[in-house]
Amino acid sequence: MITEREAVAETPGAVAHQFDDFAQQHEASTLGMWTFLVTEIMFFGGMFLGYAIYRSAYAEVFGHASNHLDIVLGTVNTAVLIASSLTVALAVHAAQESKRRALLFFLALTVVLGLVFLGIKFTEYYHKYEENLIPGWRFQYPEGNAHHAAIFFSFYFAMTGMHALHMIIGIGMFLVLGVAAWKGRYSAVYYTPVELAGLYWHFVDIVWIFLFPLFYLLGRHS
Amino acid sequence: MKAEKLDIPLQPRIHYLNVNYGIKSWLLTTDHKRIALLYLGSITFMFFIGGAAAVLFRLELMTPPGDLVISETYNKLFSLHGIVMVFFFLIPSIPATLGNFLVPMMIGARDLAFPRLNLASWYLFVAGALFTLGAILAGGVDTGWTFYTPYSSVYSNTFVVATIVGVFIAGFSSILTALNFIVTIHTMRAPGLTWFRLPLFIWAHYATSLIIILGTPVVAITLTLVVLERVFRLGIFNPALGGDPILFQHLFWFYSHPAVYIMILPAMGVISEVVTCFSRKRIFSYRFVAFASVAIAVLGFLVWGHHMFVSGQSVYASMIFSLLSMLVAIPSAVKVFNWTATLYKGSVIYQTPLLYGLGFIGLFTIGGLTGIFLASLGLDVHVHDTYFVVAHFHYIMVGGALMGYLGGLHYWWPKISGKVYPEGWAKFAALVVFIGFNLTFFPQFVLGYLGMPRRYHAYPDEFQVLNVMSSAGASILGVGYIIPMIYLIWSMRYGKAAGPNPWDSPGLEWQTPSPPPTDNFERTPTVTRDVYDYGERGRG
Amino acid sequence: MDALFQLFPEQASTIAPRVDALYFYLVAISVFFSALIFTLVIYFAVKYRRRSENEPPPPLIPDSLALEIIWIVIPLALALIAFFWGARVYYAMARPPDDALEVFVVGRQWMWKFQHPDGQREINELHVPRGRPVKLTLASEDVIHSFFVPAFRVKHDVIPGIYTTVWFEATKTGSFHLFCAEYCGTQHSGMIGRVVVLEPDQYEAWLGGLTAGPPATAALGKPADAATGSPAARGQQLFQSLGCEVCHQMERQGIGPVLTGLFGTKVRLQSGETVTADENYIRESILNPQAKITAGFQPLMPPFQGRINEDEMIQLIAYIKSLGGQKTN
Amino acid sequence: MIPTRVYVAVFFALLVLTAVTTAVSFVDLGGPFNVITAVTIAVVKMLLVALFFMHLRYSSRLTVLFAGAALFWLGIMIVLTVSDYLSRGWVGPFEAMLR
Ligand code: HEA
Ligand code: HEA
Ligand code: HEC
Ligand code: CUA
Ligand SMILES: [Cu+2]
Repeated sequence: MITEREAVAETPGAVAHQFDDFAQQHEASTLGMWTFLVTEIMFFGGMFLGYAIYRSAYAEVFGHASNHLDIVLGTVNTAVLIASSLTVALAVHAAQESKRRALLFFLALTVVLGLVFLGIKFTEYYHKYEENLIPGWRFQYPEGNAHHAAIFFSFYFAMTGMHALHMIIGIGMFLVLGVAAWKGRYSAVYYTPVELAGLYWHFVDIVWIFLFPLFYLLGRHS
Repeated sequence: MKAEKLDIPLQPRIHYLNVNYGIKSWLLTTDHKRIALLYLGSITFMFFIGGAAAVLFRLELMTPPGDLVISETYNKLFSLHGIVMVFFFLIPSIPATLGNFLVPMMIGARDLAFPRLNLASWYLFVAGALFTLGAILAGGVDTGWTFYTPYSSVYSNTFVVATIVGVFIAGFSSILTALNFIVTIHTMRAPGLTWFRLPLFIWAHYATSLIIILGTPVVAITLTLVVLERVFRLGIFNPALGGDPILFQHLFWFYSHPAVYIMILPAMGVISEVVTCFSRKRIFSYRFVAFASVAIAVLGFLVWGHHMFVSGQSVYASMIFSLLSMLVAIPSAVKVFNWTATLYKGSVIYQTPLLYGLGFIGLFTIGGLTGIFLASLGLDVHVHDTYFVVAHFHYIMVGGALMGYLGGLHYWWPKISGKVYPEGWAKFAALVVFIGFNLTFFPQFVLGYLGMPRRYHAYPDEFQVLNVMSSAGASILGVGYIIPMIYLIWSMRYGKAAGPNPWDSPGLEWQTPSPPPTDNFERTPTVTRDVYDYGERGRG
Repeated sequence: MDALFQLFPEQASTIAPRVDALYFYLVAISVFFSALIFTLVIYFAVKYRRRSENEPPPPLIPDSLALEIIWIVIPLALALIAFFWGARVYYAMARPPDDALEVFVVGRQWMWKFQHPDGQREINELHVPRGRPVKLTLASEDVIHSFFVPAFRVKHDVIPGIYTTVWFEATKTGSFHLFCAEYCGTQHSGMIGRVVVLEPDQYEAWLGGLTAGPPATAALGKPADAATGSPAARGQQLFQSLGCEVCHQMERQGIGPVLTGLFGTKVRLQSGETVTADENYIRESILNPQAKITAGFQPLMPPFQGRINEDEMIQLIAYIKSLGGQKTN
Repeated sequence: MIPTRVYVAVFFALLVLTAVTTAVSFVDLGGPFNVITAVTIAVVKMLLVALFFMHLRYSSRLTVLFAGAALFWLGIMIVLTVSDYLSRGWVGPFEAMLR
């Protein structure tokens, strides 16, 4: 039993029944996404706070432990992620100009860059596995207080893992968007989904922008 | 009234309840009004589960030794009670039922901004509830609703993880509801409905949503860390591994104190509507009441440390939190005084919703004032974690929020169901609830000051008399809750038709038939006057 | 005490009357405001009830900024008084007097262990003299507990991993409830005991009786502890048996710093900070020496985390304290 | 619409900042300055992404308000919690007022 209005609402690009016009719908969607990002900021914020408290309590060990992370891979990954943010911005731009091929190209590139990031991330995880630096499972840390180092690595895995989970969700979103874009759903008139996915992806990028110095760069100078 | 008489329909009028039938039409609905009813059913179920646990442990507490159930069971019962009542009943109670139903209607919209998200939030709620109930059936959880570490993360050997997963999912459900409200209130108000013409119910829901958006993610991540710590034996909150259990308390209360305002603000919104309608007057000082909601939302985030005065928190941090707790009481005081002033020179009609409303004002005042006791540092040291605290929060949550919820349910019942509930029974039930409530929880203030600690399965003999009074009250209270359930369900079938506006209220939700059509209004209304325009003498 | 019905708890410490005074202040405020609100609500509801269906609409009452200000300012003032009052009482509770008798308390699931400075040990029962401040240092072996004596109006959480303190000065002799107030698992409600307040001379006799004759705790089924010595004496034995003295010598600086006279002084750390060598610092220095390295030393000390329990830690600290130093707080 | 060259410029700026923060981390700036620099650079990067990639610079006041509110609340959480940790061992200040 689908009413006519609902049926119309299912067609992308149409105004859903609860809205009066495109402008209202677009405003609502964007505001909705930003509100969601507010929750994300608080979500990661809780972990940043925890990290900050322990980092100041166990500064020495945290500094040491951070040297166990691979700075080369970390820096490369930062660059990869920033590049993917650029491609997303360009994808939105292409959608705004109704350039279907460009949109598809940038979406594909974003997915590829995202996968490269995850590939590198999991390589790093594997190294940690080999080096026995996974708290609660395989953990050996002879250089200092092993408990405190374990806290460092707990946060490392919790935060980068949560970040990676967000990336995976984002990549999934871009794949879905890619299919829709292939079918020509997006144009200068209607590109809200691309824009919203973009906002999400940039947010995930920003999280990494903080994770990178806090975990990789902390103890380099000593 | 006139409109109703004119189109006495040959065929029954189509409204949201009868547009279509069948399980699927409900489980796949995106209509906010139907989702509200789905929620209403679910939370009522959860309330009775939490209530049944209360009945059991109140029975246990009739006698000093722990003789009815063993202590493991006792601990699981109050944990179950707290978790279910807070996360699965009171937090969603008003927002997800009355709020869901009324927010679009009061602002003249056809639905919430994201109807499918709204349905998703109900499914998340159900999934969360199933997890938690599953954990209970599997054997229960014994951490209390506060999940303090390292007990929860290391020592308890009950089903902590499954419970937390349930709470986590329910948290996302309330985030989705709040997100929907915020966006809807910002972008979908009817023409002419400026911010200062919004019903105070909407202001309260807006403030509540802000708290949910800003606070819930923090408890989500905190509980996630507890799960990780438990499963992978990490040391984030476990002192044996270098972690800090007090950090958990900070993160937990950063959400859970504001969460108490999630529970009370919507009820305050209900009271503002009810008191004005039944004294036939606009609210005294609209702006102060509206801004008080926002002030509570903001200040509410600055006081969480008042739960940690004896936890080893620094003396100076405690002082800051105490001072700020005094400030957060002021907007509540403003509301109480303005409601009282609204009655002045009114034309007061004793209908059930108003009885609940007046009950709310009185009991919330007592509950709130005892909050000031708790916020006073030196005194909290003595009463912290005693029955004084238990009495404080039941006065606010049961005497306040739950009464507000029942009042609201009665007030909008004609709109929701299209039927009138039996007034006599309703008044009787309200009276039973009021008496039962006070008998249950007033003795607990005395018990608390005498020093009876909370979460105690057995207690010294000299506390028995007061405990028996409390248990007796609880059974009266239980009866008081069962009566409305029966007659409200009864009235859905046998009640008299209510008509579009039985209370003769100027609110937008009343300017459409009861029950409303799926799209709420035939035509998007245009607002030109004050929502609280009861046609008082002297209005311009 | 044994009455079946009570309305008000006994006052048995110096702080209790201060807490109760604050309590009565707040009760007065609450009664006043509750009565005010109840009376007004009922009065208005009755006086202005609608008398007939077609009563004319009520008059429009204009808002009043003056009224709003009044009911913001008065409650605020009253609440601020409660804040300052409460803060003073709290501060007094947080700062034990210098001459307090010191007792160590270890909480664990689900019992209380007490250790007196002269070596007496008790379980779930604490004997203290009347009229003398007693400072308790609280430690937990597992989860969070909370030390609560209603008659004294004192309470403090007992937290694993750090020391906290609570103090009181009893004013009445007798036996008072001791409760664990923080939920700590299955037998939380069984983690109770008594605080027995004795006249100072009785207390001395009790102390003497304990060291000479069978300990009072024997009644609880606990065998008399033959090796009873003061915690400091046992700490000294531990200091030898754990090999501390290899590095920490009495007069001469060895691998580690001399600990004589250390307690309560300011210690300079390698990081440039200075800290006070209080119980928590010494505890951390033993369990986890790397966390705070003393200036001028190598981080050579092995961590003792997991190798000594809370009781032994208390004894080591008592020993280090006995080597002289200054009073903290 | 924002011209693509803005995006590309921001991209290069971000790369440069990444290089700078990495390089600087190998130099001991003494005291807390390594942390301060790292966090400052991260904040600048965040602003670049938010203002340009996320179009915050071109968005409504409401959107900016929401983003700001999130950071503000995060600030509340961090500041009040840290204030507890920092003042744990304090003895003395306000003593006279409180005795
Ligand atoms: C809906 C829920 C709700 C609400 C609204 C409140 C409101 C308040 N609460 Fe409560 N509280 C809880 C639910 C709630 N609380 C719960 C569940 C716990 C226990 C958690 C646990 O440990 O399990 C708790 C615990 C709790 C504590 C910790 C106690 C302890 O564990 O030691 C404190 C301490 O400050 C406190 C204070 C306050 C204050 C100051 C308010 C204020 O907002 C109240 C403001 C209202 C008024 C003041 C009344 C109206 C005013 C007047 C009529 C004017 C006169 C006013 C003055 C003279 C000031 N609460
Ligand atoms: C919305 C919140 C809410 C609500 C509505 C209630 C409702 C009630 N609460 Fe609860 N309560 C809490 C929130 C709430 N509580 C919280 C958060 C805690 C802290 C938990 C913790 O420490 O972790 C707590 C703790 C708590 C305690 C302290 C337990 C302890 O510390 O040991 C007590 C003791 O009396 C109590 C009593 C009651 C009673 C009698 C009711 C009554 O109002 C309930 C009335 C309802 C009924 C009676 C249901 C009617 C149904 C039936 C009669 C069916 C019966 C069926 C069978 C028996 C099979 N509650
Ligand atoms: C291998 C040598 C060694 C052993 C064994 C050793 N220590 Fe130490 N200790 C040190 C060194 C070196 C330092 C100074 C560096 C530091 O602070 O870690 C130190 C510091 C300390 C301090 C802090 C003193 C200050 O001035 O700040 C205390 C207290 C202490 N040790 C107690 C003990 C106790 C108790 C034991 C036995 C259980 C013990 N130590 C065993 C080498 C040792
Ligand atoms: Cu120990 Cu409760
Ligand atoms: Cu609170």
